[in-house]
Amino acid sequence: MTNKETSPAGNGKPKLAIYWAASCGGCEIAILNIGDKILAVDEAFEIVFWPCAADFKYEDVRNYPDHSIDLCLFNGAIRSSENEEMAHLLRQKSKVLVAFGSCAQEGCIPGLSNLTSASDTFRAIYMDNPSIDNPAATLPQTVTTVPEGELHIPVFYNTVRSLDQVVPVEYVIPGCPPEPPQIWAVLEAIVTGAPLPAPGSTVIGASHLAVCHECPLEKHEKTIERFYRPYEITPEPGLCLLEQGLMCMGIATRGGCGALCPRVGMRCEGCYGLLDGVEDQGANMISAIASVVNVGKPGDDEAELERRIGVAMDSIVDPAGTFYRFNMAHSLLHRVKTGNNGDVQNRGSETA
Amino acid sequence: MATTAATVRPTTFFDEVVAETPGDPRLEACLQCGTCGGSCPSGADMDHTPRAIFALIAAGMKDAVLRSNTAWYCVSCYYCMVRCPQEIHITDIMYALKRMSIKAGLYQDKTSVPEASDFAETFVNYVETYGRSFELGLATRYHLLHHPLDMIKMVPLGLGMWRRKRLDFTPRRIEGIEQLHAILKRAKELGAAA
Amino acid sequence: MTSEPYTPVIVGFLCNWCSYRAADLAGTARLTYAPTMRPIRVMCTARVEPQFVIKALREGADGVLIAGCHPGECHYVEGNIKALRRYTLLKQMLRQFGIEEERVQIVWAAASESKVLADAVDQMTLTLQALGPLRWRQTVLNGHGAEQAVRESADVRRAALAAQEVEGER
Amino acid sequence: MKYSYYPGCSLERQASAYHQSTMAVARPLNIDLVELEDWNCCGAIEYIAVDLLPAYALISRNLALAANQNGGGNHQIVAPCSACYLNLSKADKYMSDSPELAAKVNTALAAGGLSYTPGTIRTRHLLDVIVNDVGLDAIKERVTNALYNLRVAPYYGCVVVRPGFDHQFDDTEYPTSMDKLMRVLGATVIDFPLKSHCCGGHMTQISQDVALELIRRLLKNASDYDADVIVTLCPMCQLNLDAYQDSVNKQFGTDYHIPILYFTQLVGLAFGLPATELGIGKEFVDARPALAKVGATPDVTDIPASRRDKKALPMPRMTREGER
Amino acid sequence: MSEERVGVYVCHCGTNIAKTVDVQDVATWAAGQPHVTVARDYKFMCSSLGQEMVEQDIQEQGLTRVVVAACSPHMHEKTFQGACERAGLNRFMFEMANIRELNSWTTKDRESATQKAKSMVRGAVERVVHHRPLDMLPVPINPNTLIVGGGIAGITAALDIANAGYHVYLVEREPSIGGHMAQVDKTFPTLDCAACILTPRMVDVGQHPNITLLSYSELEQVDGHVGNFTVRVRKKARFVNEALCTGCGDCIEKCPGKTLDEVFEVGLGYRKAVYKPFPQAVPKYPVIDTESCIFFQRGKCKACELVCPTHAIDFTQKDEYLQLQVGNIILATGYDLFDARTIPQYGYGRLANVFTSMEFERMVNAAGPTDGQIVLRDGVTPPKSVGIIHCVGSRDKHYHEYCSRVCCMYSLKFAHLIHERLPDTEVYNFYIDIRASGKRYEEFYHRVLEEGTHFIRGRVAEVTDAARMPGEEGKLIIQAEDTLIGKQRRIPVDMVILSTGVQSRHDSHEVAQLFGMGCDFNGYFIERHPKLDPVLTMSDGVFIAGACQGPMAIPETVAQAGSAASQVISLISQGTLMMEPIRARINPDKCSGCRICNNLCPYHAITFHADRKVSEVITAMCQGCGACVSACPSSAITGAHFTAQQVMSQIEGILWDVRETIPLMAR
Repeated sequence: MTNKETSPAGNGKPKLAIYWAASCGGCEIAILNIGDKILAVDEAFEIVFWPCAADFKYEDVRNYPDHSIDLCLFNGAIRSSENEEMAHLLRQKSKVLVAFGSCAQEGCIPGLSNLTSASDTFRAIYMDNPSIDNPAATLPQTVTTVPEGELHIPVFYNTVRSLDQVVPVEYVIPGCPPEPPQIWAVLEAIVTGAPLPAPGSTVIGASHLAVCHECPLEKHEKTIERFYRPYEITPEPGLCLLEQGLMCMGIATRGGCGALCPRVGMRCEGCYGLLDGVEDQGANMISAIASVVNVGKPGDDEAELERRIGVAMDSIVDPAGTFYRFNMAHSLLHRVKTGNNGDVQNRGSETA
Repeated sequence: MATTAATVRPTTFFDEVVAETPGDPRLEACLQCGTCGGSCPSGADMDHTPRAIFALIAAGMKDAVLRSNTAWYCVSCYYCMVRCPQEIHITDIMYALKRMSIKAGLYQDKTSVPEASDFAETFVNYVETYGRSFELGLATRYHLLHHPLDMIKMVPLGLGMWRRKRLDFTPRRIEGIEQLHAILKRAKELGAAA
Repeated sequence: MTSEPYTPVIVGFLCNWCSYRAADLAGTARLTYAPTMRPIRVMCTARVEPQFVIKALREGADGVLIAGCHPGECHYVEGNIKALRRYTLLKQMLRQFGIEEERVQIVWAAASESKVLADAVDQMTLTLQALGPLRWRQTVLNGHGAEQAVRESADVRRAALAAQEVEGER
Repeated sequence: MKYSYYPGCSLERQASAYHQSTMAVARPLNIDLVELEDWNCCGAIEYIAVDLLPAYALISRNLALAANQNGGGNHQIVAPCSACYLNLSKADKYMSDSPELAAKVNTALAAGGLSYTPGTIRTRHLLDVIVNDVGLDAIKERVTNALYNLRVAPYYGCVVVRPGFDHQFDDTEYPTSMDKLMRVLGATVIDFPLKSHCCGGHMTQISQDVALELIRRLLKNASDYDADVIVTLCPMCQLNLDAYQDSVNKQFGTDYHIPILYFTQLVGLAFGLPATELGIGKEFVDARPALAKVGATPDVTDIPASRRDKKALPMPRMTREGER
Repeated sequence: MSEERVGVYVCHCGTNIAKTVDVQDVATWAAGQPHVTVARDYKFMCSSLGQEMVEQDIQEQGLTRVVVAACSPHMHEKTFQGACERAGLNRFMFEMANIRELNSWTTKDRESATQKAKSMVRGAVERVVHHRPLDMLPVPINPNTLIVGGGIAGITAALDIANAGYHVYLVEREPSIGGHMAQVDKTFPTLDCAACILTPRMVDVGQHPNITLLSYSELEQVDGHVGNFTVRVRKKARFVNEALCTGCGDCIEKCPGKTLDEVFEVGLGYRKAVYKPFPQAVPKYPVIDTESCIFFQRGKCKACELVCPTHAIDFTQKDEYLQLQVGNIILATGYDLFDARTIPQYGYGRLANVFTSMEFERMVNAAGPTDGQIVLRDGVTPPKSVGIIHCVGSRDKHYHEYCSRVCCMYSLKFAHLIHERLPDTEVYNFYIDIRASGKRYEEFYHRVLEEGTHFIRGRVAEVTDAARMPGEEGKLIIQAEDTLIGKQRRIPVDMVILSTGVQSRHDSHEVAQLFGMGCDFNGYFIERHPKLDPVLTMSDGVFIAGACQGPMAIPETVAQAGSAASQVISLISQGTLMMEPIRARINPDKCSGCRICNNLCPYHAITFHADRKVSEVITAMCQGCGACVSACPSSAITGAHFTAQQVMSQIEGILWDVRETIPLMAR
């Protein structure tokens, strides 16, 4: 990519847009967390759209010529019709569109609501919530008629999608949120005109190896008898958390974060997402984890074998929410099964 | 699914016996080793040993099988069943043969043992009427029918039972007898429909 | 919940040493069974990655059958036990996705047990017919539909108000 | 320990001694037996011979009642009669194995407003409960009047050990639970070769000649081993060996006088309970002369001196489980 | 990928496929599928004309991949791989769709079968375009061989290999080689004296310069792979210095510690605490059994030390461990005898005069506990009648469903020996079927018939001492149905012999695991192919011979041992071996060093490099199961020829129809 093209405003600096769709806002803070370097960013770019920091209207963007934005950092998942509309709009206006952070990359925490439906979500938020008093059962309506005319608000979709499931993106910067040094490294590369890898949902600002590679904890051959939730045990310091029965996702998660969590005894939750060549992070995790659960050996009675393995696996609470905490919307299954009307069907004894 | 008309094997007597036995009796696995016949407490008194009965079933000799006293002489000791190297459900097959022989009416043949089936049917009658069995009634009714001359031999035994307070003179009826009747009636209808 | 009769599609992962041979033998012995299972040969059930199973479901299979040697008879000593561990955990997770337990099955069929394998396919076919088609792509592709979301939020409101009315009448 | 109790028709009258002694020993053994309300006959071995489905429906009414009585939980029902034990456990097993059969039976039960899920009720035989749930150690503690010098032939009969549906608790050919129990009571236990052979069952009614021969074999074998009593766990076995002993003697010109007691009666005696509370005296062959042989101390002269001849070949070691 | 040129060939297999699958339709349809350059159907693809068609297309049409839809790959995969190779295409650029065994033979529904065939073809096409050329792997072979088990199988194989000029380590658990054959008196049907034919071979083994005999030793650990195994052997302490011992036997004579011999004499005789299992033992050195040795138990005695003329007794000896390097391994671990106590109704252990067949073998053996006298358990009375019960523990689902194959013949041999030694004694054989299907076996059966043995066709129900009738008192009564007359019979006899079957070694599962092989249900080692490769196993370089593979008699055991030996010799003489390249490989650039895979390999083929923090698969040890490939959370491990991409593409391919027909519901 070249960043020397002229912009509509004509001051010669490349144009930068930053947008916040369905996400918590942490990504915006992460950008600010690059510290003094933010001045260098301001120096290098002309900011043409950043609703969180400066007053721009969607209309402004609509008025920009196509491909006039040189770099757009898009954080947040696609949850509503507004998110989707903005994704299309920014795609149309940007030369380089970057899925910034886990929500845009893979759905992240908002994606977990794919384990339920829009109506169930509404029910939980507006009706069954103990802190809500809603006698009129008022729910967000897309169209409301008032004396002044019709009001429209965005449609709340049933399924959360990642940015690249809606529009093509050039690059992906993973993380929940991306680590500031990594953000700066990417921006610096762009500012200095360093060559970037070939575009096409290409991950930048992260490692190509799993978190384990960066993790200083000592690792051995793994045999796990059962799993613990973090509150159940105090991990031995210096020792691989997974070996101690904590469901550390580091083995199946892209590095680049510097293994910040395991370093301080917290299991990796997988926010940097899946590695190259992996189609489904959760499925890989299941395969790896189940392989080293040390239950059952040749010669065991078949029924007893199945029972004992079942018991061991039962110590893993909420596998879907654990293995797909960040990757749900980007996983092969994408969401919970729905009927023809979009409702979630009987889900057996789901526990979480 | 569209299938070409397959040739359907006609139902044999063997199939009938298997169908009448609950579960999979594994009858086809019989290797004619004779463990059943050797183990049977009343084997010496049977027209055919269980093994021979299985050979007759395989040969389709329905009449010979259902007229035989073999099933009726089965004492339900289950030795054959636990010893059978092929794990054939022999005792269950014997019960099935009893039922089939009653249905076919072949047990009435004078050369066989009508007593056994009548004893069973008399017993069933009492259970169906009262919900519980009634020993005195069973013994007298059954013996009057079949061994009227032996009745006199039964007297000391009966008296002995009575003296030792081991005999009721009236049958006991359960409270839910109507419920039981309804259940049995439905079961019989289902059985007949099958 | 049974819909129109349909022919289910099962993806079968067969281990090279036992179950593929059992399937070969089923053919050689001319055992007739439902033509619903589309086989994929793997060297061992331990090569069946959970993502293969998920992929098959996502791409339109109504069920997945994993078939291998009996535990203790694996040609690779205990590959099938690893497969069983993964399968057990995978099933627990699939339950959370609303995928019925019966849609993913594991069966042990030794090279001589052609009948076991054929019966497993027949049985699974019947089960899947009773469950109805899975059509996962439909779930994913339609799940976010806008119209539907609109309709649903209206439904939720209507139901809630109806419930309140009932409450009020008491 | 709490169980549903299914006495069965025999224990109501014919085998009331079994019922009485069961109740008498249940208390000191801490077994709480709650009789199943309004139970019906299990059909013995006759009903199944006449009609299949009604026979299973008949049995299942009891299982359904037991499941209801226990609030639908996973519960156990104790049957002292071998035939009842067999029928209840067999019906449950076959219905578990065949959903089709279970469905039909449930359709029938529905006519009486009942239903039963196979596997809900576990049927136990009284001997199993006493030996394995209470345990021999606990029983030993209770023994006050040990049955020293009484030579007992433990007789199991058929269907408690065979075919051994899901809950088999002893060997199908060579059971030993009652042997061990009797040893704990202080009795001298005969290694009774015919311990699990047939007593003739219903053949006493159908073909007495066949039945008497089967009974004779048992009496002869027990007598060959100088048994003082035959101890049994089934009302049918007791009746055949006891009430028909006279007929055997007449038919074969023999002179057997071997009393036939229930194992619960001997447990009661060893616990020091009075004979009348245990129904002793209801037997045809008077047990008093045999029971009079019970001594206060074990008779040491009775132990055979087993010096083997030097030339004799060694016997194989019995290391099978249960023989220790 | 679109530049790949795939040829698809649909076989009619005469009418085997064409009857149920519309092969022409499949071929026409296939021609229109992605990547497919040419698609044809043909009567017999496996014929030389069919193969030539493939070769011609590869050369003329420039095919880069080939798919043949025909029979099972187990039938003809190698055939077509050969055709590809002849035409210059790597053999792994080929994929087979099994539309016969897995399709046309299993249904009559032509429409469904055709649809299924299309799916399988499409799956194969999608898969084959991702295939990569692979080369066979050469592995050098260490010329030393390990043989485990010194019975007749191990002895035969050891001599064959040693005579070919290669070195053999023969490991035997017991103090002497010889195995079960050394216990036996006569061999059927020739009635050769077993010792007379066996002991010369044993002596040869003991003296052969190319054989290192490690008796009283056990295998502890096996590492490595074909061509290069490292084996750890524990040589148990004999407490006799082999370098000094002359085998004179003075120590045995003077030893005061006597104990039941439960191994060689199967509990029917006694031995000393310092002992040789039998006089002709090889090696000739005795061992001290610490369990029964008075010195080891009570601290006093040392009678043997006192009498030993060469001071060879050494109470301080410890177990020794040896590391051996070998290229091939033959397992000849033999069998155990069925435990007759398992069947209580036959009375063994309870009824004194019930004997097992091996007890009887020892009894009739002139060197056995009774000096060859056939007597009852009292040690003096010869039986007037003997019942021999066949199939004890065999042909029974409760014990072993299989036929043990040797019992009929040795039972006939027993009948003959009884007639020979006790001419007035009646012998009854109770059998289900007489299985006499070897050379001169049937003739032997006839001879025993002519000698007057009673044959009763009926499996014995029970053996009892409970007399029922006069004439039964004091006897053992054998109750059975005589199925030929359909009557129950009770035969009173003095002695009962239980013809117990054979079963796999009690520790066969552990041994199998040590070698990374499989055992079948019954605990017998699984051969690579029961008909065509009976002595090969799934572990390259590990062979099996004799009854550890399944019940067999001496002639077959010797034949198998010879076969295993010749397999080993041919491998050694090749020097190197070409192996299938279906192996796992770890990409060091993707491995994060998480160590999930490290203990997943049943062949211990994965090592971890602590310095570089990456794991590596030792290619030669890998068997290609794919367990580690599936487990790698980084997808850093690829399983050659079964890559995730290949399988995932195949999944998409076989689901081509359902993928495309699922309607997209309107938004």
